[in-house]
Amino acid sequence: MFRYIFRRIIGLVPLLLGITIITFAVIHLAPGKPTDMETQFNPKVSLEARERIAHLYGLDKPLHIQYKDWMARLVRLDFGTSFVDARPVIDKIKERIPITLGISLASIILILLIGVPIGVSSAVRQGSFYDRGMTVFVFVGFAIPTFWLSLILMDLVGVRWGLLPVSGIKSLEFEKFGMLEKIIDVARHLVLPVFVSAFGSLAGISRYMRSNMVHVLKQDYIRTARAKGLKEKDVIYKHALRNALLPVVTILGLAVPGLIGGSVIFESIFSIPGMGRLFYESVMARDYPVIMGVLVIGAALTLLGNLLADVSYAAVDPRIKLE
Amino acid sequence: MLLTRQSRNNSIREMNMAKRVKAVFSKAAFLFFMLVLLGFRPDYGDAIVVGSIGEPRTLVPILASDSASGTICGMVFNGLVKYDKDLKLVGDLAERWEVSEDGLEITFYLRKGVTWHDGESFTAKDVEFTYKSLIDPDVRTAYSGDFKMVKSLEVIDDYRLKVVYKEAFSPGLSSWGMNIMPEHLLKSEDLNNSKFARSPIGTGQYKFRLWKTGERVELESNHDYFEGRPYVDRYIYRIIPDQATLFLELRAEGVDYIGLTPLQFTRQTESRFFKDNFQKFNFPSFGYTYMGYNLNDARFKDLTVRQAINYAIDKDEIIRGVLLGLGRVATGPFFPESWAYNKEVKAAEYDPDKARLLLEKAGWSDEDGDGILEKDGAKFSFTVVTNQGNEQRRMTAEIIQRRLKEVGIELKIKIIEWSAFVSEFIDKRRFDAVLLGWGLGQDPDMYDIWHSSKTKQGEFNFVGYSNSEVDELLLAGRRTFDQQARARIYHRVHAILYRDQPYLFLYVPDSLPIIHSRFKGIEVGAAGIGHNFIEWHVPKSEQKYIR
Amino acid sequence: MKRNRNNMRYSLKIWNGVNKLMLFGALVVIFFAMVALFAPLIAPYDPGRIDIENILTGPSPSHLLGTDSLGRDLFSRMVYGARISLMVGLIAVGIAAVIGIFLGAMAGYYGKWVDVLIMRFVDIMLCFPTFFLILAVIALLEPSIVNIMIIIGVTSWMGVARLIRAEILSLKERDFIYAEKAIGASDFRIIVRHLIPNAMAPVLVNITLGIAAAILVESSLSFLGIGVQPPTPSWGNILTEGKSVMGAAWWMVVFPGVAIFITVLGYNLLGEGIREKLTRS
Amino acid sequence: MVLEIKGLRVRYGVGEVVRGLDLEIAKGECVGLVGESGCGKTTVGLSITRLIPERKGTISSGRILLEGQDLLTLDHESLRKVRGKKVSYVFQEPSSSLNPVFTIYEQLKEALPGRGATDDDAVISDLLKSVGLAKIAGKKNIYPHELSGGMQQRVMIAMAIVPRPDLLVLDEPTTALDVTVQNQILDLIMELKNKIGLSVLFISHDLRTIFRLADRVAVMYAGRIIEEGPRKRIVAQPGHPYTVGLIDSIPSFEHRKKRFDAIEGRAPLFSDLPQGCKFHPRCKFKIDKCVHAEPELEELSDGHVSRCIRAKGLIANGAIKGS
Amino acid sequence: MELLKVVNLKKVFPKTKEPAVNGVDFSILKGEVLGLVGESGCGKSTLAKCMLRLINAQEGNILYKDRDLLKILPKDMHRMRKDLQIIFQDPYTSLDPRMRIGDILEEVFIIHHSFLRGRRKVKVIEILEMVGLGETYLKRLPSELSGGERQRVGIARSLATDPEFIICDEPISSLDISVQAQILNLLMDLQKRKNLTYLFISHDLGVIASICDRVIVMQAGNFVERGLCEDIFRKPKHDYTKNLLKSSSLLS
Repeated sequence: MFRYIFRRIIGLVPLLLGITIITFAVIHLAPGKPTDMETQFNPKVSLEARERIAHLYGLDKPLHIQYKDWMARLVRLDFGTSFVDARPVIDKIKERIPITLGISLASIILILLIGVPIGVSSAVRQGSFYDRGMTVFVFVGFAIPTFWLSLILMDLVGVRWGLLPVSGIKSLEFEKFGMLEKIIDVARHLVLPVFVSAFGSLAGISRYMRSNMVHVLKQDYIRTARAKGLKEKDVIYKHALRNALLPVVTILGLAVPGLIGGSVIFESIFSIPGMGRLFYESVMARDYPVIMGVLVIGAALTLLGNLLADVSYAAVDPRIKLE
Repeated sequence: MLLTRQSRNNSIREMNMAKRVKAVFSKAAFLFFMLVLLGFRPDYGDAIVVGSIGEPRTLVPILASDSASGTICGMVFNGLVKYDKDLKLVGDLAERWEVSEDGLEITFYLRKGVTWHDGESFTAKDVEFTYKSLIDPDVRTAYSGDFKMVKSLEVIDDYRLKVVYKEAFSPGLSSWGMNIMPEHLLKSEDLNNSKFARSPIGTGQYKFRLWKTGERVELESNHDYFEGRPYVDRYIYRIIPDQATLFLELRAEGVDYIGLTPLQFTRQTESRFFKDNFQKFNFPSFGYTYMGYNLNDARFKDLTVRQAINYAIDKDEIIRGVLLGLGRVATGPFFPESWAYNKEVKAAEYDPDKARLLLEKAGWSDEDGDGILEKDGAKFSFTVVTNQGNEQRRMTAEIIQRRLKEVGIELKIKIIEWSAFVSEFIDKRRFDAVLLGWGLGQDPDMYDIWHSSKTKQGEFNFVGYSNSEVDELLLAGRRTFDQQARARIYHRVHAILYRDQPYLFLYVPDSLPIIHSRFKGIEVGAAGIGHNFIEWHVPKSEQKYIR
Repeated sequence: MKRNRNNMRYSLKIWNGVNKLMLFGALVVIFFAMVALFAPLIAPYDPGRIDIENILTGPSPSHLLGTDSLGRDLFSRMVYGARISLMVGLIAVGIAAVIGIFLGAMAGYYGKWVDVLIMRFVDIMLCFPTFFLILAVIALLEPSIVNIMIIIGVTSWMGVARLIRAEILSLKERDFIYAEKAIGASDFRIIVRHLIPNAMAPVLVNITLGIAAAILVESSLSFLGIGVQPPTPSWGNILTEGKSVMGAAWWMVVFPGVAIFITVLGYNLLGEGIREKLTRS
Repeated sequence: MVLEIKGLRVRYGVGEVVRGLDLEIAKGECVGLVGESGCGKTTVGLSITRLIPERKGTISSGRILLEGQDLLTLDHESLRKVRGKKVSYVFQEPSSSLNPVFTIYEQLKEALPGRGATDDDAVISDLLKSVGLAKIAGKKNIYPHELSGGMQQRVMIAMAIVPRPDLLVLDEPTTALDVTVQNQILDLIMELKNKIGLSVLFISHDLRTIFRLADRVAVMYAGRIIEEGPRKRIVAQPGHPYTVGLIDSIPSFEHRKKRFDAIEGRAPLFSDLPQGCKFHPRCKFKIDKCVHAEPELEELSDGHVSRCIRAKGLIANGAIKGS
Repeated sequence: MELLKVVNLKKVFPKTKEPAVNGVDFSILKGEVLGLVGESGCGKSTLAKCMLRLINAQEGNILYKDRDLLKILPKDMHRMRKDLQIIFQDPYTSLDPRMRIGDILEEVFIIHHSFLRGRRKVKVIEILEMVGLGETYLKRLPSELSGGERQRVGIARSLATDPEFIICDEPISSLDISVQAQILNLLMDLQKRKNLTYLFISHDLGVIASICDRVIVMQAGNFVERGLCEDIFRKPKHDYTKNLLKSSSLLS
């Protein structure tokens, strides 16, 4: 097993390198320079001043040199400092990951807790009114534009009924709260964002689960199980479910990048200082070090996610041997 | 004189929150007046939650180039001078100053007994350190321009210093509104990446308390501030990136003070809820929107064409449509309330027939009858470029498009993401016309925008305007300190520019702040409402955020 | 001839057994396609006609769905918006399908290094958050409608590629492919006339769901200001404009939102219905 | 009599697949039910313990008496007690009849009658030895995919015989196996039948395996039995043109035939059955009467019946005779 | 007279270690029906596919009309394919489920550019009738046909180019006994009428014995025994053949 994992990880390195080169090229080709943000037409900033700033950032060196410098630092896990506020890229990312990770995990757990049972129960009652009802329900979740739903909920629940805070992740008096109060406060802030993001992806997991379950229920070994006189409950929730749950493991693996990807849209709407917003703002500001930092971490996680999906699938399904 | 986007230049904010202009009355007179009115001293306490869509970048004042950083630095630091309610320069850290006859030297007499938030006393060495940092090539500051005109700065003693200029430079005086930094804390620091950026120590009315990235920055009142302790204990700058969410937070009373859009001002804040809990203000903001022509383009070289377009566009219609009436027609690049603004220059009436006449005189006629004018074979069709994310400019362009169509000119609209817009279109002059806005500083000097020498790539006279008389006037305006003389000069510049129409001057939008009604003592001046922030207070009974 | 009759009866039986959801989905899809097709005839006003006098007026007889912040008729803009949004969806997914089918077929049929190369390229493309790819390309070429379609297409073909590859890997071992080779059919003919048509079933489902997704992506891009650029109306940019006037003009938010919701729901139910039909046969 | 099926009718979406079938199996007797694909033989097997998937088909009428108890009237709970206890099955595809994600040990354990009896391990290893799987008797972590087709089928047989069922239903148990392995499985079934005294219903399309194993043979065509009788009688003197045709079509290397006296045409579709005797469109000896009404089963000699009105005549004049 | 000679044919699949076809040699005489018998997985089908270059063999050569089929250029191979055809086992996967029967057969004429457009329809009906089907089958889809009918279409397709040699790779194994007999009769009639040469592959000794002249017994990629059917079935030498005979003989 470990030899396989080790070999796969070695295989990832060239892929990662490929990604960094492509990213570096794309953002440098994109028009607009980081110095634009710095100066945005302040008359006090003469042209020569802007060249000086560009020099400071090392932007006047040829592209491949810039890339070499960047890679040299990357090897030492130093992602450099942001052009925008000169803070180390690592700190800017470390600051944001917990909140995005928290929301994503909560959302994935919610999706699994609701999506999988919906999928399974719809498959067991295939073609019934319940099945159709669930199909519509999950697709409604997928079809509603995220920010539309968010604004309506915020207006209704946050403003009109005042049950939940409208946006942000902590209330202003946060520092004065006790431990328990702090947890409750953050939880109340995250109810809406997690619900919105979970509701949107419910369709994906439940449809996937349903088609798996429908397929498994048609297999011969289910008929054998019934012929053995097992209770219908055992036939479905022991024999069928374990087979149908296998592929779900790969989904978890593939969801890894999403964990820290965050979504710029609902982070902006809910004013959550997540990775999505950081990434959007740095791309807009052509903050190359932060863009590269987020992308490399994102890419590495995606590749590891794929590996995790394969390895966990092999661990769960005895038929698959990692050669 | 800045190109607006959402942010403005270093000193003045479009949303007019805290201004660094302080009350003109002396301290004692004011207190006395309040006591009489209320019969007792206003209460200390409570917190004001200011909502904004932008996150500050750095709190090292000379590096802060975005509006969010500027606002907060304004509360934490002081400059030597500041502008008062009526836009007159008054002393801040400097009690008074003297300008030599030849205008080459300015001597500042500093206020005594002022301390930094960490207790250190404020001296001329701090001013010298700030000046040295500003002209240091390795410091990523954007404000070195004005200080390059300084020949030398001499510290005479702890509370006196003399600044000598290469040549008489009247805007220089207002440049000393720049925030002064503590020399004892920063002298060995690399300003570009120092911890100071996220935990500043200043002399200002508020001390820095904490900064939660992406959430909020919190300041608390400086009890031994040299102008007295501010009444509001805490100043919370809350970051809410989406406009719609910001307004929802206002309705949920999650924020106390934001800038409204014209629509929110006129339609969404008229309910009983808003009448009881909030107070609204509107006054001209420090900026104007215009359509600049590329004067090297043959079509726009011809003055009659530019004047024809001026008549073809109904500016009042734009103000009614885009600003819902909350703004005024712009006739030149000066702040309407400022002494430099020439009131005699009247905006041209909307007169499409005269426009058609002028276009005909300029040799344009509709040869093939397709509704678009042609001249020796070429159609009069041009593209206006503007930046993404600015609703008002997009709507303005669409209204101009319709009006020009009626006089036979086809206008195409192209919208580009900001950074690409600046470097690919503006810097490289790749445009027929641009729809943009300039932010205005308190000082009327606009040498960098209108002087004919400033047309190189990346410089601000990108329309390529050159008028020898204007060049002369601008230089003269910089050399004299006498306000009356400068006023006459800038009035003349104003008249010439409106006649030459290098820009189709459009409108000066109003600033539309809304503040929770529990804050008393707010006063509207020429420069808006920020100048007397220190006097804002909340009666005990209505205080919301108790420590 | 007797045999044909009962086949007819047999197929008829399937039709009325079709699930009602798929029917609803198909109806919605057809309805909006018609609206998009005959937009000029349906729209009472020119979508671009500005009318400063009645800005943001509510639904009224003269303006069925009310007017927007420049006084333009919302109903006309929604009708033309339908055309743009559906076009973005269809063409973007078309591009994604063409790229996906081509690369998927190559990888699936030829295998060995071709397969490894293409699949690694898919992995790399999947590493980039779609939004970044879209933004990077938009920054390069200005956000015209055509560019938006290309961008969404170019960043969403990976799903189809994997689907086609998997289908072809299993199909190419089937006897009828060897039979084609035996009668001398060229690789190209085998791929185009035999492998791809048989692999199209699951791809068809993916495409219908893809169109729905593309419409949602367009509305998200508009939210970030990099979607279809005004003055051209698209449901996405009308909704985004609606967001900023939400309090004052409920119709500016409700109608575009509902339109996107119903259409995306319709495509999803149609796609799901097709998938159900395929798995059962 | 262990099993009596009376007047069984089963309707599938498209038409009646079993059109009134009567069959009896005596204690310790092996009855072979033979018929070509699509004649309804598998449906008969499955309907005994109602294993037909609800959505596919329903038992419209008839009675199935197991030791005198009508299984069709049992409620689900008591029917479950019959399945895997009194009646057990072995199906055609061994590779898909075992649940891939459970070990052989676990799946066998499920079939043990006294669940939770302490000496499960011993019972299971004896069981495996009794079906010729001594090699894997002790192992607990073997998965189905690790066994060959033949070994998987032996596991299925072990699973079927462990509860000492009254009736063992075998549906094409050897069709998916190689010839040599087929032999060993048939030997195993014969040996177990005699040792335990099982009553067996052996369903197959291959006359050769039926003749080898079955005491009595029933030939099915288009949903009904068209001939039934002791194996020796039918081999020596088949009583129905269809049976004769089948026997003539068997290729064997003992007496090689250059050309086969094959039955023309194709089997009728249930949705479109011909009038009268369902075989008449393909029968060489068809006369007008055959087209009018479907004949009843007529006794040719004790225990040997045929559904052909001309049977006696054709036998008498030697038109149809054994090979 | 020798029609086709296979020399030292070797095929190894990447995944499995031991070769599927381990260097076999044999030749086929014009007009004969050569039987190839062995259990599933012994490499019979692989050998068949290698002979017609449907999959690439590692070593060996196929000599036909004094050309080596494994070495000649693809376009020459294209022409040679007209004379060499194959029929497959599983009626359900040997026809493209999406195409109508008429189109499946017309495909052969399109590929070999034989007959003008008008003539092709007539030719298709002709070969359909040759295998006992008729014009009514033109518009039908494979899913509407029975197993036997589908196998007949497979045979028709192999006759379309008027070949000289046809490999029958277990053509009847998945059919019912009565249908098997029909198809065998059809194959024998066609062989006489078109003087075809068959390589008949099967795992059923009864079938091989009925229609083949000579037979080769194959096990795990190697030939264990070969010779005339009478000799092999009466006096088998190799014990694998004996075991095979013992298993199938018991059944009669």
